[in-house]
Amino acid sequence: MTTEFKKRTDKPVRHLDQVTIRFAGDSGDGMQLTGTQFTTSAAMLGNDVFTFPNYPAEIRAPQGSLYGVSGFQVQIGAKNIDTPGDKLDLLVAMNPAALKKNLKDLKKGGMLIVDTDAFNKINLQKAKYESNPLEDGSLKDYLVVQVPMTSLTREALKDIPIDSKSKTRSKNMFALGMVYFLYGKDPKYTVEFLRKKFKNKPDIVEANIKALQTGWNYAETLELLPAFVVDEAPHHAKEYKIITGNTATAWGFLAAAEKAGLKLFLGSYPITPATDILQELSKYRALDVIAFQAEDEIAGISSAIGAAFAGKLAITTTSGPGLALKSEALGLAVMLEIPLVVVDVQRGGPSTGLPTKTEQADLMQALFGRNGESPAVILAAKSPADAFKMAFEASKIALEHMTPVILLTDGYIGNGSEPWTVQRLKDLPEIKPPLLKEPVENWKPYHRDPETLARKWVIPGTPGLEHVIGGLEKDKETGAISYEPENHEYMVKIRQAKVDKIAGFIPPLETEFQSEGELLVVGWGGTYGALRTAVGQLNEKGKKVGLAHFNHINPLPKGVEKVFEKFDKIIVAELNLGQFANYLRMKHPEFRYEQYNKIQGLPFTVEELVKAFEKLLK
Amino acid sequence: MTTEFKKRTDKPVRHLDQVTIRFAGDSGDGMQLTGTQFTTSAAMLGNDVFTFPNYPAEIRAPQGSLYGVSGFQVQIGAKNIDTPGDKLDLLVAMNPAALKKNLKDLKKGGMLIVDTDAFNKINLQKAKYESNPLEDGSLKDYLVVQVPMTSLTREALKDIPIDSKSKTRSKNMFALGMVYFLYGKDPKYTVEFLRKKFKNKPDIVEANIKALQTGWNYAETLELLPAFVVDEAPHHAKEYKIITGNTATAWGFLAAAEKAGLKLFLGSYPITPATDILQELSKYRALDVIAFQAEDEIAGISSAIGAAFAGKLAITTTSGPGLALKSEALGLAVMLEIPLVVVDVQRGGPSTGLPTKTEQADLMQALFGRNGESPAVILAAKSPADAFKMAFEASKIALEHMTPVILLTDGYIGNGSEPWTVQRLKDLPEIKPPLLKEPVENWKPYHRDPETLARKWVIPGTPGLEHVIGGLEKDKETGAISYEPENHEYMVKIRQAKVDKIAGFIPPLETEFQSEGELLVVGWGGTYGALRTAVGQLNEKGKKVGLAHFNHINPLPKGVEKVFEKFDKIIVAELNLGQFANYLRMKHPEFRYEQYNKIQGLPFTVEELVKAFEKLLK
Amino acid sequence: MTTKIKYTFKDFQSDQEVRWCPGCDDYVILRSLQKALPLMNRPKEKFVFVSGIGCSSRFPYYMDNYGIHGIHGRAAAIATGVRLANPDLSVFVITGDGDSLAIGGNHFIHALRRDINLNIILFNNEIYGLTKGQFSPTSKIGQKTKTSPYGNTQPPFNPGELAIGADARFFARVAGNDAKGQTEIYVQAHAFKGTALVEVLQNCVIFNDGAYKFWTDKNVRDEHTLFVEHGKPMIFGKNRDKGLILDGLQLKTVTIGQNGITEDDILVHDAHNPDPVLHMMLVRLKNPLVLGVIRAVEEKTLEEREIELTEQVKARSRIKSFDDIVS
Amino acid sequence: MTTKIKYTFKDFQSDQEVRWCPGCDDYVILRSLQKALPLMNRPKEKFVFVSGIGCSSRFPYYMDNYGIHGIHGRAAAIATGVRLANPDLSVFVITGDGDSLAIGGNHFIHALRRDINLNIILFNNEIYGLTKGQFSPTSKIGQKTKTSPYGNTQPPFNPGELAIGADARFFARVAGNDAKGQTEIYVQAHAFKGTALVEVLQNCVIFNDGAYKFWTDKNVRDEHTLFVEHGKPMIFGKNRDKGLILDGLQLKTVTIGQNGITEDDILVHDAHNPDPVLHMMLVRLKNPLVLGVIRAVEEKTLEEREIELTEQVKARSRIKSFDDIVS
Ligand SMILES: Cc1ncc(C[n+]2csc(CCOP(=O)(O)OP(=O)(O)O)c2C)c(N)n1
Ligand SMILES: Cc1ncc(C[n+]2csc(CCOP(=O)(O)OP(=O)(O)O)c2C)c(N)n1
Ligand code: SF4
Ligand code: SF4
Ligand SMILES: [Mg+2]
Ligand SMILES: [Mg+2]
Repeated sequence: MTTEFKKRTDKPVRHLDQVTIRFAGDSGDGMQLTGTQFTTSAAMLGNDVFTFPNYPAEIRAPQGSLYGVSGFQVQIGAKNIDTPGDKLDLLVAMNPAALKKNLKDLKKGGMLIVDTDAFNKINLQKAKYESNPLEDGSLKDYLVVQVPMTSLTREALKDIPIDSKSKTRSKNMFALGMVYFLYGKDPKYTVEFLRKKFKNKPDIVEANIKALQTGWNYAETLELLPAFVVDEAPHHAKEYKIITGNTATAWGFLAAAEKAGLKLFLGSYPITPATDILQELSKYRALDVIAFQAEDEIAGISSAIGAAFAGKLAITTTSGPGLALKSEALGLAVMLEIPLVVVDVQRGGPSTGLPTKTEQADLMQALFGRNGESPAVILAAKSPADAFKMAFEASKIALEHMTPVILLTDGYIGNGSEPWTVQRLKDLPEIKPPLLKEPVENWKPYHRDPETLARKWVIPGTPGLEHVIGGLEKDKETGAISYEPENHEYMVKIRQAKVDKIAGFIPPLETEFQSEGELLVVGWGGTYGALRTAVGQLNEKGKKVGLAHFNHINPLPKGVEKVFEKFDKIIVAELNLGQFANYLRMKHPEFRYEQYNKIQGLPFTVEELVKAFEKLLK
Repeated sequence: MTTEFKKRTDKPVRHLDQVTIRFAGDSGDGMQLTGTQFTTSAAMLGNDVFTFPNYPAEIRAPQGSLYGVSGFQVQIGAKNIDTPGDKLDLLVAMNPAALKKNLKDLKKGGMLIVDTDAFNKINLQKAKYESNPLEDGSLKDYLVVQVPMTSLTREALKDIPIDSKSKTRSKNMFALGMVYFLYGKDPKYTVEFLRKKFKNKPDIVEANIKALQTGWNYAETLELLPAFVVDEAPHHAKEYKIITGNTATAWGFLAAAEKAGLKLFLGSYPITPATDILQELSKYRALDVIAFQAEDEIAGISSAIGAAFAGKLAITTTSGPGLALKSEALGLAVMLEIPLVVVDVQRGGPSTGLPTKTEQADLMQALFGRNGESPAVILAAKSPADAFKMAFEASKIALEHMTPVILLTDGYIGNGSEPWTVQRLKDLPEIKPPLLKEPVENWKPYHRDPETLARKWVIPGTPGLEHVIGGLEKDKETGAISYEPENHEYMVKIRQAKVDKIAGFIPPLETEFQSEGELLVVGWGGTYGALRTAVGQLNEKGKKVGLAHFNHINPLPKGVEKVFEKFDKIIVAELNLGQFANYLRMKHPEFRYEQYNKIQGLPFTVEELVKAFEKLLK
Repeated sequence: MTTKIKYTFKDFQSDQEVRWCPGCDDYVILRSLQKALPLMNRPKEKFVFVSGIGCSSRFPYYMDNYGIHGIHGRAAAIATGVRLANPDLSVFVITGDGDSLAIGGNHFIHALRRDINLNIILFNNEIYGLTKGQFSPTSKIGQKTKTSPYGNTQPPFNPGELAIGADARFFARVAGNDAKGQTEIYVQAHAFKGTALVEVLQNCVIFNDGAYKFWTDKNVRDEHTLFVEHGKPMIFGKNRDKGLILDGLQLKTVTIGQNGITEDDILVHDAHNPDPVLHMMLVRLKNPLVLGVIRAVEEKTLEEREIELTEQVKARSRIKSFDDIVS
Repeated sequence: MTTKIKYTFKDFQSDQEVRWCPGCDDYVILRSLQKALPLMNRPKEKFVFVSGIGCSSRFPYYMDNYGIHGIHGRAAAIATGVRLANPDLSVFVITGDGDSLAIGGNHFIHALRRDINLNIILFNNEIYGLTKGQFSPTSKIGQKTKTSPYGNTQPPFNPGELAIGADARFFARVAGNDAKGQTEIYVQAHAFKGTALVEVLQNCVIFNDGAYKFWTDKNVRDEHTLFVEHGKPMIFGKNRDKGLILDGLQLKTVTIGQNGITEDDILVHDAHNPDPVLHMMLVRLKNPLVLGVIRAVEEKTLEEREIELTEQVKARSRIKSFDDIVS
């Protein structure tokens, strides 16, 4: 079988800084795979990339239905890219439903590639089109490329001995071939991938590669196509992997455990969009990871508490409704003062809400969703790759400060992907849990380190240090039950102080772009990419706008006052009704905070942010 | 049997405005009953009263042990009384352990009555006394009345044919008799009570009455006793009952259900200090109350959600750890927009914490302990009697506005008691739930009333209005699942707006004592009595101090700005680390809030409050 | 109370588009239940469908009745509230193996213990469908799923066994592709006074296809399954020549006509026997797998006890109104 | 691994004052277990006691070992984490009927299903003790408690039956006042590989005094209970003249020496039979009530499956460190 791809003819090309592409089709059309392939190739060939998959809540919706549309968006860039892009330069729509759902995001003048074979009466009806958009002139604002993809693919594969369904299914490779040609990307990585993936099904390999080639060749014949090039990004790290935020989170824990000399224990219950972390960690038995799928979220966290007591790096992963269920047990972990990391991959709420959509509305729950004065450390990851760093850091804080830590990510960064610069153990900071392995004179279970206020971690099995801990208020030294009024006040305050002290162990707040000026944009967590891009654009326009983005929520990093007071105005932008803004009002009531909020299950677009911030500028 | 009590000789008496008394003894000594009897008599005889029981977490601790001490404190007054009193005028200590645990609360110069029979070596040891305090001069600051109560009681009952244990056990009536004499209170109500309670055990009745008389007579012989009188309180309501906050809460729901023309459903799981409400409501099968003891807290609230759907006034009762467990289901109730009342009788936290102690540290959990933007109405009761009003109001708001309401009380007011002015159904406001009983053209499940933004309540069984509701985001009209971005934002905001609108249906904020001045004291919930008393004392000293106490937390009542801006300083006093203060910073960032916080499992004392507030006054 | 109305299954179809994967047994279950409802002889507004979360739990949206799509695992608890609040409603709990046996296990066993009149339809596909393929408490040991890439290590529940251990009074099992059998069983479950549990062996074509092939495939199902009926001998097989006998404390398959075995030797099914021992043996059998109504023992239900007790208290109480409490 | 050390029960007493009500069976349980531990032949630092909330759950404070006093109902889940994390620890779950069968029911059945090596000691007093006397899931119908002033309407679980339904491999029952019987059984439970459940019929003197009088009172206990031992005939009675035989699918009490019955006719107890049918019959019996180790069927435990699978994966994996994943 030949895997030659004709070189693109050397006509003058347009160099672009970045391009945003979305592949959209039926759930069964393989759009996630197609998008991932394009992303990987672009990255391997030197672009920066950032992706945003968007799939329906239904597993396999009926073919052609509107709610069955699955999409995969990627932005590739010749410079640093922090978002999957707002508006599309290219939309590939495999059927009318995909067109209907996605057209609104295509730029005026943008390119639209459609599989005309799919625009039959039934599909148009299912997509609730009254007339065929390919014929009724409604697409006149776009550069429409009509391709009978299904029939071309089937024709090309007619001699390959696979069933008819498999042939039709290869049309996604046809589409991918076209897009590769269009952006001058060598399909070699996809060829490699197909060979590996279907190594026991040579006919399927052949069919897919053939479809890819056919698409590539077909694109060449379309003289109308301009030839685009997105050049290599200059600062592209030498060694990197494209990973989703969920994978990065899982890996961060793997690295932290090994760095701390501990084994990893995950107690979890599946829930969208956090399940991937459990699934990823289930693979690493070779590293002695125990990924325990419990009977529910409560058992997930409870087993993790047991494992932490028994000396593991213990974590539990979930999304909003699961975090609600874990509240009571999390309070126990606060009281026991044991290391524990809880990951909440936030999704649209309240209640079951919008399980497959993104939101930042669990912040208050993470901070305050427990009975009594029950402080936990709260961290938030900024991007898919940053999730690695924050999972590592969450583990480090939990272990070194003997405290539960909640790490907030969200569906957008959990499922989204970007290049992550490969880090090995030697590149990562030390983690030194305060283990006590031998009896020490006069030691008591609630003695504290004066620096961190952390107590010692004594693992069952250690002779001579037997002790019992529990959820009742405890004596400040021995940990025995105590109902003494003053002791209770002391303990409430010291648990708070222990968390507050962590501010001394994390980097102080810094701003990007400007350290003083007219407007400070404040954000936290997964909105970083959009905020950074928007603030960047404003600075390019000469505006004195700074960005303060928070990874550390509780405690806040030091230096907040010093940063905030240097700006005329402060706006807090977040994907909820203003939870972080309110938290800042509690912690720093001396400032006035404007808000920009969006609560649509979608990430910010750069455009809306720029518009919102400009309003505050003279 | 004679039940005559000799009149007190007519020597000159001291008239007191109020007196604080504590009965303390072993868990088995019947101190709760003794205190309750004294309280009832004082109230029936015209005093205002306020009680505070304080019992150990253990069921029956070993006799004589320190942690087995049970106490009952009551303040009686010739004027309005809002707290059980700070320091004791009289302490009755039935054994050394009771003395050891309670002496610190007795005023210098206060009276101490002890049962000398109990001050034997074993008991002194159990109470960890090195020497006998009755002999070592350590009680010289108090007026100590040493009475061999046990032997006097046994001697008096020697002819009554009951077992020896029962004789000894009657010594609490001896003590009560003494205290009745001391304060010139007629024991007739206790005599009545004993006759009724033991109506099938005439010997026991006789023994108890005899002990009471013996104590009374014994007190008379003690010439040293001054004769005190606490006169009738002038504004004492004609018809009242002394009830605990938990009973008042239960009754408020009973009244609300009947007023709304509905049956009451309680789904609950026992937990200290909320169990009493479940126990109280279990008694009213005659009113068709269903008090369903579920398998856990989650089933408690879930069954209540089901019952609300099916047309009941549905409630669930719990304390902090239970509220944590209910978080997820509470989010469902927010999403379904059904009426539901959740009662949290707060206790010391975090985690299991101090189950029998009081605290106000669940406020943030109540406000924010749910995933997503999940607004619920939050109310708080000010005192035992106020719990009736607030339970009624919580029901009214839930039913008329189709929303979950969380009612916060606490262990202090739940177990404490005071006179509640009897209210009958005719005295109470109407409750009109927005029931839809017949098909209406074009009706959709999420159509809203423009005034309240509440949707209609359609009960299963109603023909022609079949519909399904659920926890996924729903279309703003039909309630069908909707993943539309704009619809989600609309729904998040309208759920919030519905709750906010309730501010228009509740009384605006008012102050007590002063409407402008130097200092505004702000409080919420169960601290009302102490705050009111403290602010009253400051005003008596001529200070311009106002009190703004909140029953309504979310939404806040109208007029907060107008009240706050009239004062130079604002101090928020609460039994936590500053949760309401922080909430006010979010809602009214334009003001500066001082804080006074205590977190010892105990209510405020008036003394400490006065001191703290004076510091802020010039 | 009950108005007699002639319905057809269409009266129970809502206007919502059904959104399961093509080929999923859930479609069969939906249609079978929609066909069973007209046979139950109750006005449609008296039916309430309560579900949790899962593919199966989308069910209420497709019915034109009252319903709550609840939260994960809590359907039985919510339904308990509905039914206690109004014992005139016919309440169905629609749930999955994850929903009822993982997160909802506690409410599941307590509903069965209490014997409240609910009809629990358990869609057992031995997998988490909606979250895309993790093992469930009924998944087999060794089963490879997204969270057990090297094979599942947790031994499964047998739902019927668990139910009987929790003192279930009604248990039935039916194949997800057996429309007729389902309709019959749903009608019986509804008619049963008490908690009725129906386990449907539901094939998930996407994440666990073929889990029940051995029992539900057209070619073999007659040989590998036994559909029991109360009062009838336990006979199965394409030629109806096989049957069960009791051999000590073991059930044994015999062939009628061989070794002198006649139909009279075959055990006669007694679903109404309060003693669960034989029912326990039946639910544990793997070949033949026993389908049909295995156990149906009516007792006083929780609601009946409640109502009875309340009537007694009322009869002797002077309290008729809140005002009587305070007076 | 195991170091041989000679302990006495005193080595397992902590310095905390024991705070149960005088006369509570909990004292007997504490002492019996403290006496059993030296017989288990393990260093004391290897014992971990995990409890929930309740009177019973105060237990770990009184032991001089490692322990967690957890939250209500979650002891089995916490203990599962302890044991998965370190299979070299001997983990005891100390729990009550409310803790394990009400709020903790789900973790309870899942622990049994998974067959993880825990020793669950269930203090069944048929009441909520610590919260002062509400009915529990094992309280009898009609029982008057603080939350059932007119009598309980909810039928109880039989813990043994529920456990067997959840596929328990080890179940024992013992009287709360039988110190010797308890010590023996705790040693056997500990020696058992897998989840061992011991139901202790614990008398709560304050809120449910006399609940087990019929079986535990000195005068009658020999006649009303049968203490089974593996391999021994099921004989009981003061004169050891009564025994159990199987009559069809029913257990029947017979008198040895009457109607020609001899000791050889009496059923011999087989705790190791994997088939739970007879065990189910034994746990259901009320008179005589069956005590002792009723079921003890060792299989591969969850930890063993986990370790085995992990070893297999390790043997063929090139990943030895995080660095190998990213390389
Ligand atoms: C509190 C909570 N935890 C987890 C989830 C995620 N979740 C949704 S459905 C499901 C399992 C579904 O399995 P099953 O009940 O067997 O239903 P099926 O989809 O197989 O019909 C899970 C884990 C959730 N929605 N809520
Ligand atoms: C989440 C939560 N819910 C409820 C409680 C209150 N509570 C403590 S112990 C208990 C029941 C105790 O009964 P059981 O488990 O039988 O133990 P016993 O006291 O009888 O030994 C309850 C309801 C609690 N502590 N936490
Ligand atoms: S995932 Fe499985 S259970 Fe869910 S709809 Fe698809 S086939 Fe049915
Ligand atoms: S209340 Fe009952 S169970 Fe609890 S310690 Fe007292 S006697 Fe024992
Ligand atoms: Mg399933
Ligand atoms: Mg109990």
